[in-house]
Amino acid sequence: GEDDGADSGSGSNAACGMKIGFFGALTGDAAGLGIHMRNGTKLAIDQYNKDNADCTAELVEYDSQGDPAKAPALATQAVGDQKVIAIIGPAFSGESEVADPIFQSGNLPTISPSATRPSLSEKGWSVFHRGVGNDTSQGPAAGRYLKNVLKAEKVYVVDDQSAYGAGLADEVKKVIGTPVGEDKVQVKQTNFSAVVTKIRNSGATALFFGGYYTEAGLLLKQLKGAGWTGTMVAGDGVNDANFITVAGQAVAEGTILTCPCAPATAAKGTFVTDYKTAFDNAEPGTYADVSYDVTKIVLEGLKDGKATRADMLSWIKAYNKAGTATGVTYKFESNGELDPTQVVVWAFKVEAGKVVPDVEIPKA
Amino acid sequence: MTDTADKAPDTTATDTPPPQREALLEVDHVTLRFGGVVALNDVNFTLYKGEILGLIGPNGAGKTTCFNAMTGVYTPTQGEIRFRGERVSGRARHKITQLGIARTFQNIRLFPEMTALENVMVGADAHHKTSVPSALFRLPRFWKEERSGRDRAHDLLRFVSIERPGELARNLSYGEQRRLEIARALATSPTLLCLDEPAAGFNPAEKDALLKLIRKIRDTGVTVLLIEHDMRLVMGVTDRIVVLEFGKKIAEGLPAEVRDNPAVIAAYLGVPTDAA
Amino acid sequence: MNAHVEKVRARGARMRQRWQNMPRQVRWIAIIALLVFLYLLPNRWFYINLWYFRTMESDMATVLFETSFFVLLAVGLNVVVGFAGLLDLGYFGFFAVGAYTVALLTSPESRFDIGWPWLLAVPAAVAVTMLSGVILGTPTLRLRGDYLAIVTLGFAEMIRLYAARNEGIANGQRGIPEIPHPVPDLKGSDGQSVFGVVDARPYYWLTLTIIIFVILGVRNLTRSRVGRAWVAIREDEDAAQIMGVPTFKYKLWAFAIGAAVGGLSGALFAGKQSFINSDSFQLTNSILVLAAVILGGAGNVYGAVIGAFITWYLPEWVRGIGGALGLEINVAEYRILIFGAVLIIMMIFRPQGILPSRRRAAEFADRRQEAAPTEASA
Amino acid sequence: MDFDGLVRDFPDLTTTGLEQGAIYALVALGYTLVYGVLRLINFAHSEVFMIGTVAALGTWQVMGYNQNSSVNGIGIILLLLLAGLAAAVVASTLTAVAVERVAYRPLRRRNAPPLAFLITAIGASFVLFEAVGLFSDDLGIGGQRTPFGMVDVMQSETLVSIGGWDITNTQLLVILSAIGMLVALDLFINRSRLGRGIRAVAQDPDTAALMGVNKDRVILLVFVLGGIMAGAAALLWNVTYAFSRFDVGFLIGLKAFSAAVLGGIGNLRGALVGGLLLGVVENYASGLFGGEWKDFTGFVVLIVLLMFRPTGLLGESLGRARA
Amino acid sequence: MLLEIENLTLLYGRIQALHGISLHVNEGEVVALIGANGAGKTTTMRAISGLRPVASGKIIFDGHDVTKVRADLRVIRGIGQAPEGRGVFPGMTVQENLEMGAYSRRDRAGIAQDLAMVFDLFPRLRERQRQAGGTLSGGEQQMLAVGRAMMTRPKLLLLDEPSMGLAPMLIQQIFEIITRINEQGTTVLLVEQNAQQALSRAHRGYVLETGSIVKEGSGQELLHDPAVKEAYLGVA
Ligand SMILES: Nc1ncnc2c1ncn2[C@@H]1O[C@H](COP(=O)(O)OP(=O)(O)OP(=O)(O)O)[C@@H](O)[C@H]1O
Ligand SMILES: Nc1ncnc2c1ncn2[C@@H]1O[C@H](COP(=O)(O)OP(=O)(O)OP(=O)(O)O)[C@@H](O)[C@H]1O
Ligand SMILES: [Mg+2]
Ligand SMILES: [Mg+2]
Repeated sequence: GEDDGADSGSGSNAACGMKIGFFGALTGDAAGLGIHMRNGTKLAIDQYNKDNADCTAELVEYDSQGDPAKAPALATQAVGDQKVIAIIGPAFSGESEVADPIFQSGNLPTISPSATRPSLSEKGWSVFHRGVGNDTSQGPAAGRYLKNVLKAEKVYVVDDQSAYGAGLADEVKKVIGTPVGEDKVQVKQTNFSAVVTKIRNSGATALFFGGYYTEAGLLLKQLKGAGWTGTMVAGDGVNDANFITVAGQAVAEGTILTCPCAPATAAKGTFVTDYKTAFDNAEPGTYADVSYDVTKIVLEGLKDGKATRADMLSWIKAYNKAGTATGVTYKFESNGELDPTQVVVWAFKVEAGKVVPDVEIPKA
Repeated sequence: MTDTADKAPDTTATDTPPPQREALLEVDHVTLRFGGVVALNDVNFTLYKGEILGLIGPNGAGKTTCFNAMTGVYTPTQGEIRFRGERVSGRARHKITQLGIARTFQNIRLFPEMTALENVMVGADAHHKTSVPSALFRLPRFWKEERSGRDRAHDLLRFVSIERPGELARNLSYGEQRRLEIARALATSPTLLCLDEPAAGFNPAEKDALLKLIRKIRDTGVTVLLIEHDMRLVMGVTDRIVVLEFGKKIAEGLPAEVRDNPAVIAAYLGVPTDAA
Repeated sequence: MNAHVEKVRARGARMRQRWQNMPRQVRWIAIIALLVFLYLLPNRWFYINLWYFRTMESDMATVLFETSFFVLLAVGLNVVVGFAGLLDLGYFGFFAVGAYTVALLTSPESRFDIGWPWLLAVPAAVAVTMLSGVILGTPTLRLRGDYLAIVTLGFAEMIRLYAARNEGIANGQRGIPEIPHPVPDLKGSDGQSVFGVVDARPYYWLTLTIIIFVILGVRNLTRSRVGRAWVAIREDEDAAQIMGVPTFKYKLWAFAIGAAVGGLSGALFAGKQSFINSDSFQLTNSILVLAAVILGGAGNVYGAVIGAFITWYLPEWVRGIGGALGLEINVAEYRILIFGAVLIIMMIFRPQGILPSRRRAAEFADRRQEAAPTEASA
Repeated sequence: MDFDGLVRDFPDLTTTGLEQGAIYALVALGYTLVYGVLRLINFAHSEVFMIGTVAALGTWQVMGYNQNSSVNGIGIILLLLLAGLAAAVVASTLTAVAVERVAYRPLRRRNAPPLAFLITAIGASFVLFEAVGLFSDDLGIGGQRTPFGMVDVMQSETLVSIGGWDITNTQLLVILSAIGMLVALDLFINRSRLGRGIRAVAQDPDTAALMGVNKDRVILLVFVLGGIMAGAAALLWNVTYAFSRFDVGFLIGLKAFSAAVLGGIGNLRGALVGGLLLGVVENYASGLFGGEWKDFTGFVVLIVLLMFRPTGLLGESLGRARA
Repeated sequence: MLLEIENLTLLYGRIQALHGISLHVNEGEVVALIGANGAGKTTTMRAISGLRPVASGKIIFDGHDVTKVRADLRVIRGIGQAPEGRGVFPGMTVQENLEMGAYSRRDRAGIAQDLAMVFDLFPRLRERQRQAGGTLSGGEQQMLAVGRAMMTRPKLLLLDEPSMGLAPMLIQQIFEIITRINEQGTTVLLVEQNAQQALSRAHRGYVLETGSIVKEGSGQELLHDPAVKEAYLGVA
C-alpha cells in the first residue's frame, strides 16, 4: 500500500512513501553491533512516521551479515528499487568496498554510521558519506590521551587484527612511540591467558586495546583477575553497554573509552531514554546514536520534498546541522568525510557501571 | 625383471623338485613376529612356475600371514621373499600386483557398493594405462581399454559362474562373493594367484566345481598357491604341498607323501587318509 | 534395517528408469529446455513471472551468480567426497587460494602490483590451487577418513588465519580492492563493459557455462578407470591397493581436481566481487559446501548441483518470503534457524540425498534386467 | 619471535594453558565417545556445551547473581558451584539426548549413510545456536545475539607458589576436575558391564545385538555421558571466564575436536592428553610468536603430529582394528 | 516345539530372499539346514535372531510370537547365535569377547564355569586370552565365535557354518562339541556346508533352495536321499 502518494504530498511538499535502507549485519557474528545501529535508524524513522502519519517513510533492512560476499545481491536489489532514496550504511568497511561501487552506479546516496576505514573516501564515490571521523581522527586522539592526560610511561598495545582495531592501534603507536609490548588477538577469542601473562609481566601501567567490546571485556576481566592494576584505553568499538556486561562493573571501573562524538547531554535530546523505551530497556549500543542522527539527515530531506536520489544526494552534501543524539555537527566534505573541524573526540570513563564523559581530547 | 637366474633352490626338505622348472616365488628363510607371537619361523620354500602348491596347517599356523608377507601387507622380520628373483617386501602393494601376484582374502574384502562387474573391472584396470587426461577427454586409449576391460570382466564372471554381473557385491551370497574374489584377482592377469581358503562355505558339490575351476586357471598358465583346510580339495588339485605348524615348516612334498607323513597326521589331519 | 534406504533407492531407480525409457529425442528436448530455462533465468522479464520462486529482497541475478559459483564448488567437492570418499572439511580453503591468487596478480593494490588481466590470472589461480592441493595432499592423504577431515579443516583455517593477518600479503580484513572484472574491453551495445559492477547476469552466464563443461569432464572421469579406482578406494582402500590400484596417486588426483575446481570458483568470485578480504572465507562456508554435496546425494554430480542450489538459494529466498506472504514476523531473521531445520528434515526423509548416486541406481536397473531369467545361482 | 618473553612467562603460560586444555579435554570426551561408537563427528556437541554454559548462567541469575554481584564466603561459592553444575549437566545432557533423538535416531532407523549424520548434526547445531542467539532476550539471559556476562563465582587467588610457578584456585579446580572425570569415565567404560556394551557396539553393532546388547540404549548412554562431560566443562568454563554467548560453542568445539584427534579419536585418555597438549601449545605459541599465531600453531602441530602418528598420539581404542 | 517358523518371507530391497518358508525345531533337537550358496540359509538365521526384519510370516519361540521383538531381547529370551563371518569384536581381547557372550547373564559363578568350559574345549583360546580378537587367525576367530555363542547359555543355539575355516582335526572336534552341548540340553539349529557331518549328527534336517524349503526329513533320510547326495554331498 506504500506505492501511492510518492508525489501526492498531502498538503506539504514532503516526499511520501519513500524507503530508507539500512545496510549491515543483523544476523551472524557481527549482528551484535548491527542490530543497535538498525535500532537507531528505526527509532528515527518511527518517530518521523509518528509525527507525519499521513506521509511516512519506510525502513528496508539489508542484512549483509557483515560478509562482503553477501553484499552485492543486496546492494543491487536496493539500487533496483527506485523507492529507496538513501542507505544508512554499509556498517563495515569490508562490505562498503563491495557495495559502494554498486550504490555509486545507481547514484544512491549512503551515509555510514560506522565504517571508519580512511581509504573509503579516496575512491571517488560521490555517494559516499560517513557520519563519524575515520580511524585517523580517533586513533591519534587516543594516543594523545595516553601520553598527555594519563601520562602513561609503559603502554601495552593490543589489537584484534580487524581493519578497525588494527587501524586504531597503528595510529596510537604513531603518537606514543614504542610501546612496552604489543600483541594481537583474534575476534571471537575467549581465552586471553597468554596475552594476559605478557601484559602483566611487562610491567605496563596502561593498555590500549583496538577492537570491539566482547574481546575487550574478556581481556580486561582476565587481566584484572590475574592481578593487573593498570588502566585500559579503548576506542568507540568498546564504547558499548555490553562491554560492562561482559567485564562486570567492578572490572570495567575506570576504563577509558574514546569516541569521535560529544557527550549526549540532556539539552541535546532524549535519545537515550527514547531508545530504551522503544527497545525493551536496552542500552543504546555503539553507533546507535550516530545511526539515529544520520537517519534524521535523510528524513529531514524527505520532509523537505527531496524525492529523487539526486536531490537527496545534494541535500546531504549541503547539510550542516548538529545531530541531537551525538552532538556532532554534520557537515560533509566533498569526498564524503565529516568536516574535520566538526570531529571532536571525547574520552569517556566507566564509573559505577556507567559510561560517563571525562574530557574532550584536545586536537593537538 | 628378468634375472631369473636358474639358481637351484636350496632344498632343505625331503622333496625332489623337478630341477628343470623355473622358480617363480622364493620364500627365503622368512621369520615374522608380532610382539611375542612368532607367526612365521624361518620358513623356506619355493614355488615353481605352472604348479599348484598347497599350503596347509592347523589354525593359526601362519598360512595367511605368509600370504600377507608375499603381497606386501607385512614385511618379514628376517629373511626375504623374491618373486622372479626380485624382492617383494618394501614395494608398494599395487606394484606387487602389477608384478604379477594376485590374491583373495580369507575374510572377504570386496568393494561392497560396486557391482560384480565393476569389482572385476577394477582388477582388470591394474594393467591399463588410461590416465586422468585421457579419461577426461575420452582419448582413443580410453575407449579401447574400457571395451577390452569390460569384455574381459564379463568373460571372467562367466568363468566363475556368476550370472548377475550387475548385482552389488554386498548382495551376493557368501559363496558367490568368494568366486567373485577369484574373478577379480584373475582380472589383474597374475602369474601367481594366491587363494586363501577359497572353499570355505562351499558344499561338496560346489567344492568340486571349484576344484575344476582351479585346474582351469592353472591350465591358462597361472601358478596357484592354495591355502585350504578341505583335504579332498587339496589332495585333488595340488601338485605339491607345504605344511606349516606354529609358524614352522614341518613337511613338504607330493600330496600322497604329505598325507602319510606322521608329523602331519599328528599335527593336522587327525585321522589318516580322512578324505571328506 | 536397510529397508528404507533401499526403498528410496528403488524409487529413484524407477524415476531414472522412466527417464531412460523415454525416446532419445524427448530426452534431448528436455535437456535443452532446461538449459534454455537456466540461461533465461536471470533476466528480469523472465523471473518476474516466477512469483514464488524468485528472491524478493535481494537481486535475483546476483543471487543466481552467487549460487552458481557455489554450485561449482559443490561439483568440485563432490569429486573429493562423493567419489573418492575423502572427507574434506576445509574445501573453502581452495576457494580462498583461488580468489587470493587472482587478487594478488591483478589488483593494483596488491603487494605484487603486477596488474595482470583477470583472464590471464585465472589459469594461474587454477594452477596454484591445484598445486596447493598437491602440497596439502602429499603428506596427508595417507591418513584415513576422519583424520583427513580435521587436517583439511585445519588447512582451511590456517589459510583464513593467515589471510586475517594485517601484515600478511593478503592484507587481513583490510583486504585487496580493485580486482579487475573479466575482460573489461568487452563492451555491450551501450558502450559499458559487459562485465560491470551492477549487472550480474554475464557473470552468471559465464559461470553456468563453466559448470556445464566441468560437469561433462567429471562425468567422463567417473565413468572410466579413474572413477572406478576412486570408488574402490572409498569402499576398501587396502583391497584396492592389493588389486593394483595406486591409491595414493588417485587420491591425490581427486584432491587436485577438486582443488582446481575450487580455485576456479574462487577466481570467478574475485572477478565479480572486485574486493576480497578475510571475512569471506569463514569455516562455516566449507561446512555449507559439504552440506550441499551430501544433501544432494554424494557421488552424484546432479545431486551436488541441486544440493548447492538449495543450500545457497534457500536462505536468500527465505529472506523475502515473509514479506511476500504478508507475515508479521521477520522471517529473514530466522532464516539460518529455518535452514538448519530444513537440513535435518531433508536428511531424515532422504538419507541418501535428494538424487542418490547414479551408479548405484543403475545397478538396480541392471539387476532387474538380469534377475528374471537366471535367478537360480550356483 | 620472543624467546626471552617465552622464558620469562613460561610458568604462567603453562598453568593457564593446562587450565584451558582441561576444558578442551572434557568437551573432547564427548566427541570421542560418540565417534568411538557411531563413527560420527557429532557436530552438534559444541552446542551441547554452549547450552550448558547458558543454563548455569541462567540459574545464577535466578538466584540473584549477575556480572555485577560479588560472591563472598565459601558456603555461597559451593552453593553456586553445585547449582551451576546441576543446571549445566542437566541442560547439556538433555540437549545431547534431544540431538540424538531428533537428528540421529531417525537416520539410524533408516540406516542412512554416515555422511547424512554429519549433515543433520550440522543442522541441529545451526538450530541450537540460532535459537539461543535469537531468543536470549526472551529467555532473560542477555540481549539478542549479545555476549552474556555473569557472576564471577570464584575470585582467582594464588594457592601455591613454587619458584615462580603460581597455581590459582580456579586452575586447580579445573585441572583436577577434568582429570577426575576422565578417570571415572575410563573406569566406567573399561570395567563396567555397560561400558563393555559400549565398546561392543562400537566394534560391531550387529554382533553386539546378538550378545543381548541394546544398541539404542548404548547409544543413548553415550550421548548422556558426553552431555555430562560437556556440562561439567561448561561449569568450569563459566568459573574460568564468566562469559558465554550463543556462538561460544563453535570455537571450543573446533578446538576440542582437534584435541580429540590429536590424542587419537575414540580414545578417552587420548582426549585428555590431546586437550592438555593443545592448551599449552597454543599458549606457548602466543608467547613465542604472538597471539595471532595461536590457532595457526595449534593446527600446525596437529597436522605435523598426524603425519608421524596417523592415528593420533595414543591411537584409537574404542574403535575397530582390522585383521 | 521350541521354535516354529510359519510362512516366512523376507526381502532385501526388491530381492525376495525367502519365499514363505516354514520349519520347526523341537526342544532338545539338533536340526540342520543345508543348501547351496545363496539359498537363504544365513538369511533365515538372521530372521530368527532378529537382525533382519521379516516381510511376512511368524516366528514363534518358546510359545511366544517374537516376530517383532528386538534382536537383543531375543537373546535374553534364549536365542544365541554364532554369526556367519564370525563377528569377533576386533578390539576386545579373547577373554572380553567371551565375556560379551555372557552380557545378559548375571550369574557370576555360572559365567566363570562356562568360561572355563570354553577354554577347555578350545585350549588355543586360553593360550591367547589377552590377544585382541582382530589379530587372531581365521580358525581361531571361528573358535572364539562358537565359544562366545555358548557363553550366552541359550535355549536355542544358532550356528552358521561353525566348521568354516577350521582344520580337519578341529572340524571333527567341533561336531563332537555340538553333540555334547546338545546332550547337555541345548537345542541347536545348524547351518552347514559340511552336509555329511551335519546330517549324520542332526535329528532332522531341511534343504533350502533359492529361498524355499524343498525337502525335510530325519538326518539319516536326507543323508541317503539320492538328490541330496548328488547336490550337496558331492559324488565321491
Ligand atoms: N597382527 C597380529 N598380531 C598378533 N598376532 C597375530 C597377528 N596376525 C596374526 N597373528 C597370529 O599369528 C598366527 C598365525 O596367523 P595366520 O592368520 O597366519 O594363521 P593361519 O595359518 O592363516 O590360520 P587359519 O587357518 O586359522 O586361517 C596366529 O596365531 C595369529 O593369532
Ligand atoms: N544384504 C543383502 N542385500 C541384498 N541381497 C542379499 C543380502 N544378503 C543376501 N542377499 C541375497 O539373498 C540371497 C540369500 O543369501 P544368504 O546369505 O542367505 O545365502 P546362504 O544360503 O547363506 O549362502 P552361503 O552358503 O553362500 O552363505 C542371495 O541371493 C544373496 O545374494
Ligand atoms: Mg588364515
Ligand atoms: Mg550363508
